[in-house]
Amino acid sequence: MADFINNIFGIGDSWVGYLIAALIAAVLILHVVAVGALLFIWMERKISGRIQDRLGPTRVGGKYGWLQTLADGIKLIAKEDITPDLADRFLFKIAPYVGLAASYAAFIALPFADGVVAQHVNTAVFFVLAVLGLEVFSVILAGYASGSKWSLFGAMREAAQVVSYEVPLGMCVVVPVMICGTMNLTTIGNMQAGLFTNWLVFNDPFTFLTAIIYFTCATAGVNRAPFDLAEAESELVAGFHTEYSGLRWSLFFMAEYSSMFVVSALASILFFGGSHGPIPVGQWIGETIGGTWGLNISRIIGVGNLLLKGLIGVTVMMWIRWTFPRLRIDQVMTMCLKYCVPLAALGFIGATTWQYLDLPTANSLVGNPRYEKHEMWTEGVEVTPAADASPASGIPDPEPHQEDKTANADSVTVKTLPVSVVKGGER
Amino acid sequence: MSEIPLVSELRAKFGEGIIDVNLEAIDEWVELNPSVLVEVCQFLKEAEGFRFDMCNSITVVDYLETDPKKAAKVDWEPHLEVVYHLSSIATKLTLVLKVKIPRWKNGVEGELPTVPSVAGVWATADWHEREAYDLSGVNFLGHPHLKRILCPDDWEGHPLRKDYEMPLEYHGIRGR
Amino acid sequence: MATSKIDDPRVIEFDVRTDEMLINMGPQHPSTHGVLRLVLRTDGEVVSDVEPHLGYLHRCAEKIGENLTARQWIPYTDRMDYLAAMNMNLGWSLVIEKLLEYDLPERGRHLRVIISEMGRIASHLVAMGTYGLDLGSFTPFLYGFREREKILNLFEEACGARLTYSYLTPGGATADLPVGWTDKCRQFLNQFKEVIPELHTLLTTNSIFVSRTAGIGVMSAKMAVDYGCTGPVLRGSGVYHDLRFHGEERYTEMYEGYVFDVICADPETGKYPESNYEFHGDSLDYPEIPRQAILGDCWHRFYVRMLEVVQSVRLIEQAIEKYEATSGDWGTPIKLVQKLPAKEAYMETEAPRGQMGFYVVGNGDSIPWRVRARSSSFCNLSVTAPLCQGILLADIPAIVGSLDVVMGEIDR
Amino acid sequence: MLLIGTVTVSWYLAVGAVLFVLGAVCMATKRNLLGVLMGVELVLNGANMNFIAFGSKVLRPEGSLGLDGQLIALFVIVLAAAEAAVALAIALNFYNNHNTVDVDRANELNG
Amino acid sequence: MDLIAVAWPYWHQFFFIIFATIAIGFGFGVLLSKNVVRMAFYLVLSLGSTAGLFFLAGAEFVGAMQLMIYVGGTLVLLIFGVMLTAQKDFINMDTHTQDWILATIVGGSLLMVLLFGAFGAEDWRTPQDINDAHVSATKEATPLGLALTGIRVDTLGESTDAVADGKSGYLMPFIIVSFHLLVVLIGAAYMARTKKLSHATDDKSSRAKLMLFKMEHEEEPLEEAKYVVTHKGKSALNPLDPNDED
Repeated sequence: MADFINNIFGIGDSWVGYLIAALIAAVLILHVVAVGALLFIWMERKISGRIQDRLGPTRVGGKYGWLQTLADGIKLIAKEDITPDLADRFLFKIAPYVGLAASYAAFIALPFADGVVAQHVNTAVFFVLAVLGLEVFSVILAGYASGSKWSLFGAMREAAQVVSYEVPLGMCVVVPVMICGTMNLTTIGNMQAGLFTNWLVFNDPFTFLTAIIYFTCATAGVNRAPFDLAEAESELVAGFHTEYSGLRWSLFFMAEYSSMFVVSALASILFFGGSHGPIPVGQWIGETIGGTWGLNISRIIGVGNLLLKGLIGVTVMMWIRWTFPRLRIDQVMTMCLKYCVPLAALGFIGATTWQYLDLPTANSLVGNPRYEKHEMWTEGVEVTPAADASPASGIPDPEPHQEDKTANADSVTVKTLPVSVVKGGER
Repeated sequence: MSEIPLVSELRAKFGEGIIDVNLEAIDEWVELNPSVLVEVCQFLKEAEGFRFDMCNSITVVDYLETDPKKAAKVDWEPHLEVVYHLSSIATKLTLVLKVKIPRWKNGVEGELPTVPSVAGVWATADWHEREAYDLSGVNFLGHPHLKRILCPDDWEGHPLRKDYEMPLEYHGIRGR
Repeated sequence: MATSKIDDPRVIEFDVRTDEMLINMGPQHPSTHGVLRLVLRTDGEVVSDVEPHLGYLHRCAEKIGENLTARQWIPYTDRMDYLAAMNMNLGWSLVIEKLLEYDLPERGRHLRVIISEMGRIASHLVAMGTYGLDLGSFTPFLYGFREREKILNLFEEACGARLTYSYLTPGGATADLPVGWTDKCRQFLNQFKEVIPELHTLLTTNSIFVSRTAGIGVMSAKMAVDYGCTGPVLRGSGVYHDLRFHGEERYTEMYEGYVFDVICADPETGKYPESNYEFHGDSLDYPEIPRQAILGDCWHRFYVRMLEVVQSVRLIEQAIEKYEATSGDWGTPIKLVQKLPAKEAYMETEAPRGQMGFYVVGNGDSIPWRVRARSSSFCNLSVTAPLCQGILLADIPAIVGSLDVVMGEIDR
Repeated sequence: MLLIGTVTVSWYLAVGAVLFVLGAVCMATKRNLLGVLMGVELVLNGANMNFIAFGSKVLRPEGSLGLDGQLIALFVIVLAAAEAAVALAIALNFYNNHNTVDVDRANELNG
Repeated sequence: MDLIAVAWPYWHQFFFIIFATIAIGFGFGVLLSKNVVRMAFYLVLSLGSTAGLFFLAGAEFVGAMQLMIYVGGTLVLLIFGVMLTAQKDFINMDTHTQDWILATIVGGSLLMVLLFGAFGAEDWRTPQDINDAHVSATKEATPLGLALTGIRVDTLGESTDAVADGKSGYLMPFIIVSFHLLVVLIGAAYMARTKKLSHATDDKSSRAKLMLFKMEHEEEPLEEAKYVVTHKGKSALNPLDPNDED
C-alpha cells in the first residue's frame, strides 16, 4: 500500500507515503469499529426481536429501522453526561477511553485477508490477547471511579471473571498456534486455504473441542450472554457503568461490541479458516485473472469472508444472550475453573499427541493436504536467506520469511509460503 | 348436642375453658376462654383425628355500635372478638375458634387488650398476629417481635377500630 | 434512595473489612414484584438474614369494606391480586352467596369455571415470564405476555375490562358470555396447546435455569404447612392439598363432574401424576424432572405452576361443553343494597397463588359489619426469612420469584 | 528532533536508569505498602530495559547479547509476576490483621 | 509495508522519544501522586510505554509478553490489592517532607552515576548502521521459543559441544521457573485465604449464626406426608350428616 501511494505522488521511498498508508489503515479500522458497533446494535435489536417473536425497530429510517442506532447515537450525544460528585473525576473520564483504546488496538494485528493487515505483527495472536487483557482496566477504573460501593462491588466481580477467563482463553489459542507452528495470524489463515476440510476446527476432535471452549471463554471474556454479571439488573448490584450516561456510556458499548467482533474474528481466523471460504472461490478467481487485479479481487473476497464469519460469530453471541438466563457469580467461577480450564488442557494435550503421532487429520483424509510450514532447524545447516525465495510478482513480499526458504536436504519438500494467493500452492 | 366428637373431647379435656359452641351459625364456631387458648390450639394441632396444622387466618372484629340510635337495638355490649380459622391438611376439616375480649384492657382507654399468642403453635400466626395488632390493636402476649406490619412504624391508633379517627396530618401530609 | 453516603441510622456503615453489611433491596427494585422492600444482612456475597418490609401498597381495603355494600366492594377485590382479578371476584361472590345461602343456576357455575380457569392460566403465564426476568432471560416474558394478551382480549369481550374486571359478582356474573365467545375460546386453547411445549423448552428444561433454581430455597412439607403456604408453593413441597378438590362444599360443587388431577409430586416417589391428556393424538407429556431438583425447591414450585396450566386447559374444554349444554339464566347479580343477615361466613377458594380467603360479618343491613381478606401471598412471603438463610445474593430474586408474590394482595 | 541522531544503546540505558531511580525513590518515600510494591515494579522494568537494550540486534548488530538478553527479560517478567503475587498476599494479610496498610505502623514482628 | 523496517532513520527516533517521555512522565506520576489508585493507573501507562520501547528495540515477543503478563496480569493483581485495601483514609497517604529531601538527594546522585555510566562507554554511544537484515532478523519468535527448549538457533554458527548436544538453551531455568510459579501460586492462595472461619466462633459473624441455624433446624419429615384423603372438606363441628360418608 505504501509503495502504491509513493508511486502516485512519485516521491519515491519517503516516509510521507508510509504516514498516509498508516492513516488510511487507521481510518479503515475505525470504520470497522464504529460502523460495526452501529450495525451490531441494530442487529441486536432485530435479532432479539426475532427471537422474541416481535419485529424490533421498524420505524426509524425506512422499513427495517436502519437508522435506529443512529437515532440512539444522537440521543446519547445530546444527553448530558454527568459525573457523580463523589467520583474520582480524572479516572472517571478516562475509563471509557481506555476500554475503547484496548479493543480498538486489537484490530492492528487482525488480518482481514491475506495481505490486508494494518501492521504485520509476527506474534499477532499474543498481541491481540495481550491488548484484550487491557480491557479489564477500564472495568476496574470505571467501577472505582464511580464513587458508589455498588459499582465497585460489580466492577470487582466482573474484573475477577474477565481475568480468570483469560487463562482458558490463552490455552485454547495455543492449540492452533501449535498446529500451524507460528503465531502469525496471516500464516495461520493461509494454512487453512482450500476446502473447508482444511479448517483447523475439523482438523481433529480435540481442536473441535478447543474451538467450542474458545468460544465460551471468549463470550465470558467479553462478559456477554449468560456471563454478563456486570449489568445484572435482577441482582442488587447494578454494575460498573451505572453512573455513566450520554456519550461516555455509548463508548463503553462501542468497546464491548468491537471486542465482541475482535474475539469472533479471531475465532474465525484460528479455527474457521480466516479469510478463506469453504470453497476456495477467491483462489480460483485470483488464479484465472492473475496479476495484481486477480490478487486484489481475491483479497476483497477474503475480507468479505472474514467479515461474514465475524458477523456470524457475533450473531451466535447475541442468539445465546437472548435465550439463556444469567449464571450466578460462583457458578461462573466454578465453570471457569472446573470446566473450561481442564477441557482446554485436555484439548491442548489431545491436539499435541494427535500432531505428534501424525494421526490422519481432516485435510489429509480428503487428499487436499494443507501446505507444510514446519521449518526444520537441523544442526550444522547454515541458515542463510537462500536465493530461491520465489520472487513475488512485483508485490513486496509482505513478510520476508527466511525460515521457510531453508534449503534442507531431507524428505519434507518445503513448499514456499504462497505469498500471494495468485501463485497458489502447486498441490 | 354433645354427640359431636370434637366438642365432647374438648369439654372433657378443658372443662369450662370451652365457653360456648354455636352450631346454628353458617360456620360453626367454638368460643374459648383466652386463658386456655394456647393449650387448646396445641391440642387441636396434635389431636389424632383432627390435626389442625394450618392456621388460615386470625381476624379481630370490633363490636362497638358508635351510632347511639342503633346502639340501643343491639343485643351485645361493646367487645372485641378474635376469630381463628383453622384447617387441617390431613383430615381436610375446618374449624373456627373465637375469643371474646374487652375493647380496652380493664376499661382504660388506650390500654390494648391482651390475648396469648399462638405464634408458638403455627409459624404463620406470627405475621397474622402482627397484622391484627397493627390494624385492630390487640396485644398478643408472647409474640416473638410484635410490631406493625402494614402501617408505618410511627403510626398512632389502630385503623380497623370502629371508633378510629383519621389523624389530622402525618409527616406533613393532610389527613382529613 | 439515599445518596451513596447512606444516612439511614439503621444502616451500619460499610466498615473497613467486608464484615456485616446491611443492604436495602429497596421498594423500587426491578426484581422484587411490586413494592417489596427486603433488608438484607450480608457478609460479602453470603446473605445471613432477610427481613421483608411490607405496607407500601396498603390501601386499607378492609376499612372501606365496612362502609360499602357487598356489590360496591367488588372492585376492591379486583385490585388485591391484580394479576388474577377474576379469581378474587369469584372468592368474594362465593362468600356472599354462602352468607345469603343463595344457590347459583348450573349455567352460572360452568361459566364461573371457564372464567376462573382462564384467569389462572393468565396469572401463571405472568408468573413464568417474571421469573424468567428475575433470572436474567428476557425472552420468556414476551412469550408469556403474548399468550396472556389473547386471554385478555377474550375477557374484554366478556366483560369490557382487561385487568380489573368486576365480572363475577355475588349471585352470578354481570353479563352472560357473548355469542361465539366459546368458539374463540376453543380456538385460543387449540393454538395454546402448541405453545406449552415451547414454554417448557424456553425455561423449564433450560440447563442454566435448572442450575439457577434446582436445589435452591428447599422448603420441607412441614415448614410449608407451618408457615401457612398454599397453592403451588405448598404443592411444590409435595403436600397433596388443592381446594378445588378438598375445599368447602359450596366451592367444590362448582367443579362437580369435572375430570382433572391435582398437580403434586408424590413425596415418596417424587413423581407427578401422569399426563393423561390427549392432544392431537400424542399426549402432552410433561418434561422430566432434572436429577439435581429436590422436592420443595424453586424448580418444583415453577414446575407445578407450568403443569397447572395444562390442567386448566383440560378444565376449560370440559366447562365449555357443559356450558353450551345448559341454557337460560346464568345467575343475575344480587341487588345493590342487598340486606346481609346478622351472621358471618368464611370461604376460601383456590386462587392461582394460593388459598384466597374472605371473611364477612353481617349485621342485618346492607353494609357488612366487618370484611377480612386472607391473602395467600401474605403467608407465602413469610417463608422468605427462613428460606433465605445463608444463601448467595443472586439467589434472593430466584427464591422470591419462585414464591410468585403480588404486593397488592399482601398489603390490601 | 534530529539532533540526537540515530538512537543508540545508551539512550535505552538512560531511560532504564531513570526508571530504576524513580522506582528506588518511590520505594523509599511511599508510606503505603502498595506504593512500595509499585516502586519495585518500576525498578524491575528499569533493569529489563537494559537487558533488552543490550540484547537487541537492531541497536548493536554485532556485539549484542543475542537472544540471551530477551530471554532474561522474559524470566524477569515472569518472576516479577510471582513476586507481586506473594507480596500482595502478605499485604492483604497484614491489612486484615492490623486494619492498616501504613508501612510505618508495621513495627511489631508477630502475626 | 513494514513501517519500521524501511523508513528507518526517522521513525525510530520519533517513536523512541514518544515512548520514553510517556514512560518517564508517568513514572514521575507514580512517584508524585498521593492517591494510590492514580499511582496504579500511571504505573499501567508507564509500563505500557516500556512495552512499546521493547517493540522498538526489536524484542517483539518480549513486548507482547510484557503487555500480557506484566500489565495484564501483575498490575491487575496490584489494582485488586489496591481496591481491597484502599479504604477511606488509606487512599491519600502523603509522605513527610524531610523524607522527600533525603530521597531526592540520594536519587539524584544515583541517577548521575548511572547516566555517566550509560554514556561513558564508547561502544554504546556510537550509532550503529542499522539495515534491513538486522531489523527483519528479529521478526521471529520461534528462535526464542526454541531457545527456551534448549536449542540455541541463533548460535548455530559456533557449534561448540554444548550446542551439539542441545544443552546450550534455557531449558533448565525454564523448568525451575515453572515450578517456582506453581509454588508461589499455592503459597499466595494459602496465605490470602479468608480467615473468617478461624474466628468464626464468636457469635457476631454471620457464618456462625448460619451454621447454628442449620443445625437446630433439621426438618424432620412430615409424619403423615401421605395426605391422600379425598373426601370433601367440611366443618369438624357439623353433626355427622348421613350423606358425607364417602
